[in-house]
Parts: sequence; C-alpha cells; structure tokens
Amino acid sequence: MEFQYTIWIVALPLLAFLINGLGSGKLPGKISGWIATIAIGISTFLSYQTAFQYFSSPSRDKIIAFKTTWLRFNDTLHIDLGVLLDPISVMMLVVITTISLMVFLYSQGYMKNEKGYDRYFAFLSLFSFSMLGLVVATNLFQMYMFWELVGVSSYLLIGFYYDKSSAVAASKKAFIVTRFADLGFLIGILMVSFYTGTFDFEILTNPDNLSFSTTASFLGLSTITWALLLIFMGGAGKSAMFPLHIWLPDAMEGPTPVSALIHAATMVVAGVFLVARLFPLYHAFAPTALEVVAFVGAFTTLFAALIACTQYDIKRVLAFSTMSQIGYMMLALGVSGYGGEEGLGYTASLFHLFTHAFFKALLFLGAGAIIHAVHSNDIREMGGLRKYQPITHLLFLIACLAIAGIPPFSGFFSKDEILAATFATHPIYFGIAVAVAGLTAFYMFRLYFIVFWGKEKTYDHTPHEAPTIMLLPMIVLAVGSVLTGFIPFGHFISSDGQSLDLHINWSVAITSVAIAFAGIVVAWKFYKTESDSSDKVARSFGSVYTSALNKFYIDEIYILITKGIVFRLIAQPLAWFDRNIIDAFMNLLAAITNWISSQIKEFQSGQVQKYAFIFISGVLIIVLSFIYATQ
Amino acid sequence: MGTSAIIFYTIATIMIVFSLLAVTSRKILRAAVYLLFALGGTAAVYFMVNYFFLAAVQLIVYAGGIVVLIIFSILLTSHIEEKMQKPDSWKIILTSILGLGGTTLCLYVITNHLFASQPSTGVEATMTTIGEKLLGYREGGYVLPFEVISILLLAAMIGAIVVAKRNKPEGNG
Amino acid sequence: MNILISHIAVPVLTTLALMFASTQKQVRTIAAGGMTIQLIQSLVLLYLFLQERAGGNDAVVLFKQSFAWYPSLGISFDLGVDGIAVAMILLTSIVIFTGIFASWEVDKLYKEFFISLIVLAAGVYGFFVSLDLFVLFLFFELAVIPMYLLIGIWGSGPKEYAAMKLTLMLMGGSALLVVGILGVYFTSDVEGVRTFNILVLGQHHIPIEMQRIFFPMLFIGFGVIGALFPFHTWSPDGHSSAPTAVSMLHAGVLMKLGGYGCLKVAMFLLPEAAQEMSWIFLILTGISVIYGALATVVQTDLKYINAYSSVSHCGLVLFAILMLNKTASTGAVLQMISHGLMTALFFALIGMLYSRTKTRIITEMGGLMKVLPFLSVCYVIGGLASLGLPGLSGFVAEMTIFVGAFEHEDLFHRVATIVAVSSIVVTAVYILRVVGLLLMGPVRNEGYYNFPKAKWFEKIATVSLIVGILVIGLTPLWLSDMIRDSLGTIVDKLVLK
Amino acid sequence: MVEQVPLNHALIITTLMFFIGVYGFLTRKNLITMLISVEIMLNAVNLNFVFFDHYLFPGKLEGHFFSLFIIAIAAAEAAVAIAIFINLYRNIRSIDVEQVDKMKY
Repeated sequence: MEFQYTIWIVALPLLAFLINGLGSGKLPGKISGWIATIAIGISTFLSYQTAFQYFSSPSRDKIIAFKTTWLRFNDTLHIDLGVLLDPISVMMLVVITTISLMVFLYSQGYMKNEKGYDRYFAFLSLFSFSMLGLVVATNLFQMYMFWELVGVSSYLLIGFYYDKSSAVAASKKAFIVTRFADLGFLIGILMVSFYTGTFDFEILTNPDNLSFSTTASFLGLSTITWALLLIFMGGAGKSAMFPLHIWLPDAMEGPTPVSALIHAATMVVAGVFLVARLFPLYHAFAPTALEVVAFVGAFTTLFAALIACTQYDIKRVLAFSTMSQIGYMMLALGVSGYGGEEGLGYTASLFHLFTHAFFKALLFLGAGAIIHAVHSNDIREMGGLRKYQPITHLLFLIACLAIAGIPPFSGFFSKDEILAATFATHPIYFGIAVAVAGLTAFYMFRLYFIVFWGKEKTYDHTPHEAPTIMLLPMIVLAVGSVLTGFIPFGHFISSDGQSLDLHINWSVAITSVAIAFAGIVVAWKFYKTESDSSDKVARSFGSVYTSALNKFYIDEIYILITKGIVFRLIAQPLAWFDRNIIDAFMNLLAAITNWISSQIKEFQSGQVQKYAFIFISGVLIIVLSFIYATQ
Repeated sequence: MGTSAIIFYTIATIMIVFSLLAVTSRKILRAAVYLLFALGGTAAVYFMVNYFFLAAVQLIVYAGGIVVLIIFSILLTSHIEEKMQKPDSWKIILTSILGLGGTTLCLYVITNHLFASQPSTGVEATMTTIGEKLLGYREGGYVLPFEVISILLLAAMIGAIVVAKRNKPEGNG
Repeated sequence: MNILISHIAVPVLTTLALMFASTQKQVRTIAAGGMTIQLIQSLVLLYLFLQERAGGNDAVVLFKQSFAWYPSLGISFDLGVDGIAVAMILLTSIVIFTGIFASWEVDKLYKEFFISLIVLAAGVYGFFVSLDLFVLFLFFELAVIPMYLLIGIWGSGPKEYAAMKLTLMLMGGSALLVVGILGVYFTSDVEGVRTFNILVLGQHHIPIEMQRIFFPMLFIGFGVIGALFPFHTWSPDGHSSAPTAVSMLHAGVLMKLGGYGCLKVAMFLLPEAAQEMSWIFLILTGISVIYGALATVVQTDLKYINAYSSVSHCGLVLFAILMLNKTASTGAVLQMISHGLMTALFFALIGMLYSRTKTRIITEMGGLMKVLPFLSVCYVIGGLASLGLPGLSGFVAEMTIFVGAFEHEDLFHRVATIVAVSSIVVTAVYILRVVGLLLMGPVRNEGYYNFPKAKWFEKIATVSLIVGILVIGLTPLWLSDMIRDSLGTIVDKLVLK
Repeated sequence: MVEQVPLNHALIITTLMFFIGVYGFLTRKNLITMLISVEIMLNAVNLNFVFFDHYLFPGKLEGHFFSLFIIAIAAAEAAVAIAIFINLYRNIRSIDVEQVDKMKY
C-alpha cells in the first residue's frame, strides 16, 4: 500500500497531545508549542504529499490506506478505525493541516503570555487529531467517534479560560447543543445500519449496491429519509445551521486562534463534509432530505447575514458570517444533482468550503491581531487602526474582498459556482443567495471601515502591529485567499468522480459582483467616517433591526425551553416526584410495617393468661381442622 | 348397675363438684381445701382400679405435700379472710366458651370412638412388681426416668431454695 | 490450588490477618497488600482464561471445580467462570484495590472497617465464581450484610436511616430471590434429582406457567440491587450516607450483581418467560434510564448526582439485557464494567474533595480546577467517560448497547432504544453542569488555596481507575469478544423459541 | 369396675375435670389459685393415664408409672412455683398475675 504513511497524518497530532497532556506543567519553557507545531507540520507535509500523489493519478476511487477492527458488534456490524482516501477527504486533509499549522504558529505568538500554554497546545493537538480522524473515517461510526472527540476538544478550547463564567457557560452550551444534534446523528446511524447492515462508506456511498429492506414510512416520509434527516441534524448542529446555531456566537469566548481553526475553518464545516460524504445516499434515496438541506442552508445564510449586519462584537460578526457562508455550502449541496453538470452544486459547495477556510481563518487571525492590540472585542471601541497596524490592515482587506466575492479573489470563484448552481435549479434560492452576497459585502466592509478607518478612539496604550510569528501565518493565508480561486477544482472533486470543467457564468457573476460592490459602497457611505446615517437607517427598520440585534431572540427561546420547560417543568418535578412519591412510597411501606408491628406487639402483653388463652384456642382450632380433614 | 359403678359415679360427682368449687371459690383457703377433696377423690379412683401404691403416693404427695405447701404459701402471701375479686365478666364468658368448646370437642371425639376394652389380666400392681419395674434396667424397666426424676427433684429443691431466699446484698433485707 | 478458590481465600486470609493487626499502619498495609495480591491474581486469571480460550477450550465455564456440600438437597459448592465472570472479577479487584487506597485515612475503628470491607468483597467474589444457586445466594447475602454495618457505623448524615433503608430494600429483593430460586429448584427436577447448579438447571425445561411466576420474582429480586425503577430509592440515600470506599464498592460492584444475576439466572433459566415479559421490564428500565438522568439534572449534592446517574446507567444495563440479543447483552456487561469503574472513580473523587471542602453541595463550591488540578482533571475524565466520549469506556459500552438494541426486529424495541439513546444528551447536561459549577469558574473561597495537593494514595486510587477506563475505551475488542463468546449459551436459549 | 363402667364415661369425667382446670387457669387472678387449677389439670391427665392403662393395656402398668412420675414432677413444679410466688410477693407485694408483665415486648 503506497498510502500507508497517511496514518501518521492522524497519529502525529495525537502523539503531540499525549506528550503535552501528560507532561503538562513539567515541560520546560515554551517547548510544548514547538512539539505541537512540529507534529502538525509533519502532518501538513504528509498531507500535501498525499494530495499530490492522489490527485496526480487519474483515478478518483476510494482507497483504504489503513484499516483495523476496533470493536465488533455482530457478524456484520463492526467499527473499524482506518484511513479512507478519496477526493474530499484528501482535500479536507490539506485544508485542516494547512489551517492548523498556521493557527499553531500564530498561537505561539498570541498565547505567549497565557497561563496553561501546555494545556492549550495539548487541546489544540487533540482537536487536530480528531478532525483529521473525522475526515479520513472509513465508516459512519468512526466518523461519529471523531465527531464526538471534535466536540469535546471544542468544548475544552472554548472553556479554555475556565475561571471566566461566560466562557464556561459558552463551552457548556456549545457542547450540549451539538450533543443534542449528535443524538440525531446517532439515531440516524442506527437506522441506516439497521436497514443496510453496514457502517462502511465504501458500501454506503455506492447506491447501486444498496437496497433498503424496508418500505416502512413514518409521517409520510420513508424511514431512510428520516434516517438521513437525522444524520443531517447532526451535521446541522456542528455546522451551526438554524435552529441549532446558537452555540456558535457564544463559542467566540474561546481564544481567537481557536475560533479561527475550529469555529471558522474546520470543525464547523464538518456538517457540510458529512452531507457531502453521504451525498450519493442522499441523492439516491432521500431527495426530500436534500430539499430540507437546501432550505435550511438558504434560510441560515440569510438569517445569519442579517444578524451579522447588526452585531458589534468583532468575533460575533465573523461568527455569523461563518454561519452564513456555511449556509451557502449547504444550499449548494442541497440543490445539487448527481453526475456531470448536474453535480455542479456539490463541487461548488466543497470549493467554497476550501476557499472559505483560508479567508475566514485569515479574518479571524486578523481579528485576533486586532484584539491583541486593542484588548477589546467591541468594534465601537476601535477605529483608525490602519495607522497602527498597516500589515494587518492590508491582510484583512484581502480577506474582506475575498469573502465579498470580488474578483480575482478566491471567494469570487467559489461563490460564483454556488450562485450558478442555484440559478440553474431554484430561482428563489438564487435570489436569496444574491441578496446574501450583497449583505456579506456590506457587513464585512462595515466591520472593515469601522475598525480600520472611522474615528480614532482613545486607547489605553498605543496599538501595535502583531509580532512576526503571528503575521507570517496570516500572510500565508492571504496568499491562499488570493490564489486558491484559480485551482481547477472541478478536476479534483466532483459528485461522481468524473472531471468537471468549471467555467464562470458571466451573467451570474456580473450580478453578484455588482451587488457586492453596492454593499461595499453602502458600507463605505455609512461607516467610512463616523456619521449617524447608519443609525437613522437602522432606526427606520425599527423592530426588524432590534430583533436582528438580539439575534432574533432565538437564544431566549432556547433558554425558555431548557431552563423553563425542561429544567423547571420536567426535571425538578421529577426529582420531587422521586423523593416525595416513589421514595415516600417505600418509606410508607416501612411505616406500615412499623405500625403493624406496633399493633401486634400488643399480643406480647406479658399476661400469661392471654398467652394461654390463645394457645389453647389454637390447639382447639388445629384439632378441629384435623377432625374436619379426616372426615 | 353394680356397686362399683355406683361408687365410681359418686366419686366422680364429688371430684367434678369440688374441682368446680376449687376454681370458682372466692376464698382462697377454701379453694385449696376443695382441691384437697378433688385430689382425694382421685386417690379413691386409684384404689378402685387396684393401684394401691399410686393411691398412696397421690395421698401423700398431693394431699399431704402439695396442698400443704399451697396452704402455707397462701398464709404467707394472702389475707385469708379477704374475698378475692370476681374475675371480669368478659373473661368468664370467653373462657367459658373456650372451655365448653374444648369439652364438646373432646366429648365428641370420645363418644364417637369405640374403645376395645381388654379384660383384666389379673396382674396386680403389687409392691414387688412396682419395685422391680422401677429399678429394672431391662425392657420394661424405668430406672432411667427414675434417676432423672431424682435429679430433677434435687434440682427443684435447690432451685426453690435459691429462688425463695431473700437476696441479701441489695433490697431492704 | 484452583485460582478461583484462591480468589475467595485471599480476602478471607486477609481478614484473618487483619484481626491480629493493631496499629493503623499495620492494618492498612495488610489490607493493601492483600488486595494487591488479589488484583494480581485477577490479572493472572484473565491471562489464564484467555490462554485457555485461545487454546481452543470452548467449555461453557472454565476452571470448574465442585465440592459436595449437602448432597441430599443437591447443594454443592460449584465453581467456574466464563468470560463475563472473569470480567466482573477483574472489575471487583480494581475497585476494591482502589477502595482500600481511597479509605486510607479512615481512623475510626479502622480495623473493623477494613475487615467489613474485605468481607464484602469476599462475598462479591464468591457470587461471581459460584455456579450453584444456593451458594450464589449465600454469597450475595454475605456481600449485602456488611453494608449495613459499614454505612451505619462509618457513614455520614442520616446514616442509620440510610443503612436501614438500603439493607431492608435489598433484603426485600433477597426475599423475592429466595422464592424465585426455590421455585426454579422445585419445578425443574428431572427424575426426582434436584440440583441448584445453574448449568444443569439451564438444560432443564421449566414449564412456562411456572416461569411466568418465578421470572418476575428473580428479575425484580436482582433488579432491586440493580436499581430498577421504582425500587431504586435506596441508592441516593444509601450512597450519600456511605463512606467513600463503600459507595465505590457498592455502586461499582454490588449494583452489578443485579445485572449479572438478571442475565445469568433470571434470563438464562427462564427464557420463555423472559421473552414474554420483557416488554414490561423494558418499560421500567427505559423509565429508569431517562428518569434517573433527568432527576440528576437538578440535584445539588455530588453524591446524589452520582447516585441518580447510576440509576440511569444501571437502568441501561438491564435495558440492554432485556433486548435479548448478543450484542446488546455484550453491551450490558461492558456497561457494567465501565460504569463500575466510572462510578468508583466519581465516588473516590467526591470523597477526596469532601475531605478538603467539607461540603458536597456543588453550588457552594467552585473553581476547584485551579486549586486541585490533579483531582479536577480526573473528575473531568470521569465525566467525559460518563457522557460517552470515544476513547473512554462509556462510549464502547453505550454504543454496543444502542447498536444491539436497535438490531431488534420489533419496532417497539427500537422506539424504546431511541428513547434510551436520548439519555446521552441529558447525561451531557448534568455532567457539564457539575463540571462547570464545581471545577470551573472563579475560585470560591480564599481558603481553597490552602488545600493539600493530591496525596500518593489518592493518586494510586484515581490513576488505577482511569487506566482501567482508558484500556477499555481504547482497546475494547478483546474484552467485548471475550464477553460475546460467553454469552452464546445464554442468548441462544433466549432466541430459540 | 371395667365391666361396670365403660371407658367412655371415665374419660368424660376426666375431660370435664381438665377443662375445669383450664377455666380456672384462665380466669383466676391469684397465682396460687392458678397453681391449684394446674394441679386439677394434672390430676385429670393422671387419671386418663390410669384409665387407659387399666382398660386397654391391663398388666403393662405403663400408665401407672407415668402417673407416678407426673406426680413426682408435679411436686417439683409446685415447689419451684411456690418459691417463685414467694419471691414475687416479696418484690412487688402482690401475686396477682396481671401485674406480672415485666417481660412483655
């Protein structure tokens, strides 16, 4: 097997995690950062090697590079741990290792003075390991395992500042919401495995080989549709799709590099990856589920974009923008067909995933550099930073242009493909997508103008440019943001493994670029210099603006359901019921026994004559019954 | 009805009557005396069946020993002039029901059972036979129970002394 | 000497040796030494067992030995272990080993404490190695009775009440067990020869009418100690009052006697009734799982939290057993072991935290991660295992149960499974709630900074449990295969109608 | 006598006597009178032994000896009982059976 070395891509970060985790607090100086970085560096190298080797051969078959049985359930079902190489997993390997390496490097500067430096790199390595394990999973269950590990490492990293209550609450929220989504995923896995008898992707993604042994349906949808919907629920949870998105903005409590790596570039696209992984299954057996995917994607992209326009926390703006972009990817997957030009959406989605990883990571790292300099997350406390941070300013601008979809930056190409895919199939979705393109440009440049232009604020100490070790990864990512759009992506990844030529649909492209420019211009008008025009516009929107500012009150609804209903109306009464009904019943039994015994204690009166009376009566009764019995 | 039958029924009547009196009399000393008569009646029955030794023992031990003991203890513990309280009426009723029920039951069994009486073989309970049997250790001998009862009597004697003795160290004595 | 006999002999000898010890140091050295030997010989047993199996010995039970005890009644002291018993013995050895270290600082009547504890362990070992129902029951009682003393004397809070309640409820279960065992004994005679031997009984056929009577008795009888809803209420009170090592041993091992007994006695001997009645108990255990989890969410006492979560987890064990297939039953045994280790770890840690903070109410604590990093990390690992993180034992067990349960042909069973699966969310909620309130957040009290760091014996206790959790979590295959192989005889009986 | 009085009649007498004793034992409050009742019962039993011996197994003398032993034991019993009564009287100034309930529960 020529690809056997790929196991090291996954194993090295694990090794780094173990060294840093067990040696936490004992390792000298900042060595743990280097251990982790070197490990992920080698992984990155190996990933590029793999990508080169894999894509240079014309075949796009699935290759099992490594496989071992980890747990056997019965004769057919077993969990394997292994490495599956196919176009999307190789692509993901490249994305994850690249972004990870950049973030690891950046973190060495960003986290330099933090307590728990070892711990940070241990968790970060754990995350990289889990994410890599997730994308190379050979079967659904392996994916689920790493899916959970990813969730935990995300939990640990969000709660990195564990003595800050808001961070603890955010980490808890993130974990529980995604856990709830994972419940759907797990049930979906169970249902799929029940009807197909396998977890294996090799079989599952080859619909010709599959036959579902049931035609059972529930609420008008076939069981397999339900199963795939539930699996999508898992994906939606991780990818922060509406209405399971509420954890993502709060997750920004974690250190900024973590947000860049986990909550922008890699983990949150796991849902997209999941749907893409099972795409043949969705397409062949559950077109309804795919429609749901498209709808959720479209709704989320619009919904998040609207909220992003109103937020003042720099990281939250980016978080909502992430949601919006992932919504794009989901939308593209949902409208996609299978094979040839039909499969454009599939390719577009993954293309966008690829490019998005670069510019979104760059945005977050840039935001990190800004926060590092200003010591605040609130953009109202920033302004005129272009003077203090010229390089960051430039890099941030590149990323903004990329996400806004201005040619020739990478975002333009991938977004254009998505728009083209929706244009061909669903005009309504196309409309939404174009509108969101405009909104995206608007809110990104709103951010940009407020932070880097605008009126200069008074700072506690003069903001400074980020150190080299932080700038370097940003520059690499910026180069990626510029160049990745020119990759002939369709040659590498397509729904059916055949090469697909991507060409720019000019009518769509012109529309979207025009809209994007419009967005930029509006943002420039409003925010270039401090003016109250934006407030006026905001006020004219009235309640829409307020509700967007409050994230459409989704959080409040969640709190109502969890705290108000589950906690107060179910769990508390249950606990009360247990103590006061069930347990009281047991105590009642004891009390009854006690009472009876205190009653019959009276027989033991100490009165000899009573004893004798009872004794003699007893004898007589026995004799009587004997006589009766013998007759 | 022969003479012995007449005598028997007379004695039986006496026994029953005095037994009844013994358990109902409200003067305690009288109860003891009535008991003496009932015991005497029993001894008479023993005489009638030619168990002279037994009759003698009955008279000596019971009438002579136990009744005297009882009378002494009455003198020690009770005021002989005093009439005892009448027992509670519910107690009387319940006990009577029990007693009558028991009697009826037994009588029912007795009258319904046909006993195959054996004619007397003429083996007399003479002192010789009694002595041989009591001290015999072969089949039909009672030396073991005899010895055991001897020990029992000894133990009872010592026990009685210990129990009845005033406990010196504490108390008012 | 037969290794199974020495498994009973070592605790007994340790107890005897303890009687002659005088100082606290001697007592705990002897106890620790004895239990270390026990742990080592359990590992040897595992090794020998796997060797035998690898050598192709596929007898139902290995290391069989039989001593006639009361032949005219068919009672004999029959020993033998299958894979399940080996696994449970190993669990017991680990838990009692760590339990000794967790109670290192007991200073009130320490000699008597360790003696009772080890007698209890001896009962558990006897239970797992016995093949004879009568002897099995004898050892069961031997394990339950010392509990009364241990809670009543060394407990905290309303200890007399808790001890009485626990003992009485378990005795109530025992009463049903006696009837059930005798019922099986009397209805299964072949040509007038009666036996208590499980393997022999397993070959007899008991009339279905009789099974219907005795199955619920046996199942509920064992279910009481397995915290079957609604007979679980001894668990919160008992565990919260018991001293650390006793909670560990009780939740870690004793509650498993229930699941083990249900599987190997109730289900094995009365398969038809088990099939007929499984739905009733399935509902009850399903309730246990969800109800226990939800009730945990609002508890504030650490021990109550753990006790209720044990109800939920042990409910899952019985739930899986009732699914009547190999995979789910394998999962049940795995869950018993996994939960045994986890809950022992939790109770050990709770004891250690309590010895420092003097409170068990989570809302009164906070920020312990900063002052007690070692113990806190252990707690987090235990929590993650409990909520089923892959790589730790809980995941292996729960997934095996869920996959197995979902294999069931009947829709009702699958729906029940989905209900049970949803407990993983609730589990996450309560685990994270505890972790958040207890370990994270700002340090609540300046005095916390003076807490002594984890001592060596505390480290031994927690680390050995965590190693157990990790070994199962990372390499589950050998264990699950060992259990699966042994389940054949039981499950085959259940499936064939 | 055997010829003239049937065994049944003899047994009726003893039965009556026995239950009279029972009645006395259950109704009397004074311990000594209770002892008297016990003696009556013993006596009835003795008579029964003798009658059975005499009517059904003549010449064996088993009933005879049984009665003999019972008398001996009754003597012992009476002695101990009265010793207890006296002690009791000394302690609680009463030999009323209803006041002797120290040993309840």
